[in-house]
Amino acid sequence: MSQILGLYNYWVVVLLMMAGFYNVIARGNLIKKLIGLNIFQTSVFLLYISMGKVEGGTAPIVAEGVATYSNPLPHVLILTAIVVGIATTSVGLSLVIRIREAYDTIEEDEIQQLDEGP
Amino acid sequence: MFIAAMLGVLATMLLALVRALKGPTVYDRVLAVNMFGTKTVLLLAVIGFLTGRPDFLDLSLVYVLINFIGTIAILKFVEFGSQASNKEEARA
Amino acid sequence: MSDFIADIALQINLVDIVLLAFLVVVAGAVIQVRDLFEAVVLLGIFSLLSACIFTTLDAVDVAFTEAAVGAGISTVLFLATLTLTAREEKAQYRHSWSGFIVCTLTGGALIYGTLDMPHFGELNAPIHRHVAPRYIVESPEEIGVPNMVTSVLASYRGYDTLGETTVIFTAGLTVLLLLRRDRRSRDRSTSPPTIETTDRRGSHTMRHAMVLRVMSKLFIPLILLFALYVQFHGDFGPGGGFQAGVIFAAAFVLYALIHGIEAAQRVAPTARVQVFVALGLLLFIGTGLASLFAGGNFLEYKVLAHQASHGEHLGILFIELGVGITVAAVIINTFFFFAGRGRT
Amino acid sequence: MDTLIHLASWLCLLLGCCFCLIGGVGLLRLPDFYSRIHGGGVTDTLGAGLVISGLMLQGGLSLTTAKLAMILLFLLLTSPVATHAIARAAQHSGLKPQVTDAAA
Repeated sequence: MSQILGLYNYWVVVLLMMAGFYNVIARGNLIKKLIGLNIFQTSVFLLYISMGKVEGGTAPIVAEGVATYSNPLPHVLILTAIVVGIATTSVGLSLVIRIREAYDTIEEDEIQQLDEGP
Repeated sequence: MFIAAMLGVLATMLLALVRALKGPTVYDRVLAVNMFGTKTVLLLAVIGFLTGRPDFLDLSLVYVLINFIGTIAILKFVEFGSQASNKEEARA
Repeated sequence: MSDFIADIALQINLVDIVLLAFLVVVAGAVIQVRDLFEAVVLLGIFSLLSACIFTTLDAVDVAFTEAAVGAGISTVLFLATLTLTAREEKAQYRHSWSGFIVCTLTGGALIYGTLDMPHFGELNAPIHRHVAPRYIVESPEEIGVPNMVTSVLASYRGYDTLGETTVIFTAGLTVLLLLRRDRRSRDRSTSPPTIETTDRRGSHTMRHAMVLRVMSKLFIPLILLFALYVQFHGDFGPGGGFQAGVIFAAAFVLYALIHGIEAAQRVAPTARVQVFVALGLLLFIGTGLASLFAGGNFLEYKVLAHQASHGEHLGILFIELGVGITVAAVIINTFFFFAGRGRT
Repeated sequence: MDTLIHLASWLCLLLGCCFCLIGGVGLLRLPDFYSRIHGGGVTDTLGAGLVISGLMLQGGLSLTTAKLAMILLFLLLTSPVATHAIARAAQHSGLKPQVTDAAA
């Protein structure tokens, strides 16, 4: 039981990560791929934050009468990663827009056909 | 007492989630998402009290604001996006 | 007392478990639906949920950022892209068995790997044994800022943050280069309509939705004020440059959504926004250079004032401001390019 | 006095939760979109209002209460507007309310 409770967070992270991964490799739609990438990304965030949690600790902002704080380092890494994530997602989305304008489709196989065909 | 409140809010979130997944129209989903957002605000406020650090209410405040923007964006898309794509199909 | 704390820990664990279960369900639904629009809406719920989980795991700053980015800006950008592309996924989609097998194998390997990990919440896990204690014990005196996340972000790991701000700057630049209109694309008349189309039929535009218009006039100043509060209160509570920048940009996005993109661009002309993209990063680097000239190392704020903690305060203030300006400008700029695309 | 406030806050929280749940069930069970809006409305105004009032009573006279008041104000401003906008969009799109046989 303690094994299940102790690792539950990580298992959910793995599940989400694989769900996102599957979405990226199996789907042909470019936007769907980006959505999968977003899920994958969030799962990584969850992994870091879960590791930073300390039992009985609170948020790492100094308060009176609190002795245990959770680890602030993963928070810093993930906080910036989220904003960087949206910036890179917007680059991906603008690439999708350009691809749509050039090929008139956002399905991967159709784009490949257009590239190969005359 | 806060636990009871928390469980109540969680249960409501579940109900809204089911509605958001079931649909059937787009508007049902948007309504459910909006409600889900409001319940998130409540949940965060209650959790703040439960953990004894209610000074993090700024979070709930952000939620109220962003949830509104999200809903408006979705509606804007519903009003124009779908019509735009219809128009496009008609042209094609 | 310790009983009480254990009790709370258990309850939070319970919330955590329930919310994570919700998260899995939503992720499944996001993958399942074929309508891309519905997937984006569900992704909004996904992000709300993950932010809730971040809060229960004590990461208030992260939850703050996720709330502002995930539910707001990310949804807006995805929807703007959808209006420019297609709403439905292609109908003849097949289940990819090879992909499924790869995922199952990778997932199995990862789960096997977790068996050796320290359990959730364990105090003696390796991650808590090294740098973290120093941050927790000494940063309040050394930096003089109650929010440890801010002091680590801005002071101890200032180089890291500089790098990340540069990434955001570069991403903003890339969007600009990809979506800038050159003469060729202006000639294309068949570009699809956008989320910002200020309609030809008139009555359906949001500009005519009186309730929304009045509300937004009332609301946007409050959002801007709140963004400033988040920016400058970041030393003491959750908040800081990254979050404030996103919230600030969200106010402009709301204005553009309700009043039309032209009105928003009158308030914030694109050229001027682009100046701010660079200005924020320059402010960051300038603070580093200032400390260099004052006799310290690059980004060593101690030397900026007579008293070390004052110097730290000053340095953190400036670089958070720089981060906030860059983030806000990049997001506003990106939104303008997405929304303005394809208008004839 | 303290017990009284405690009791009042308890009552507010409990009632608020009840309204939230009722609204949630309504959102799930009511037959069509326009009636489901009512379910959503109950949770957004009465439910949220009561829960936050309950928390405000717990907070006492402090910054916490001021923030809660802000949250309540924003909620009361935004959720009706959002609901209104959703309903309006639905109506514009031509979604017809479901009418029972008896009424028709």
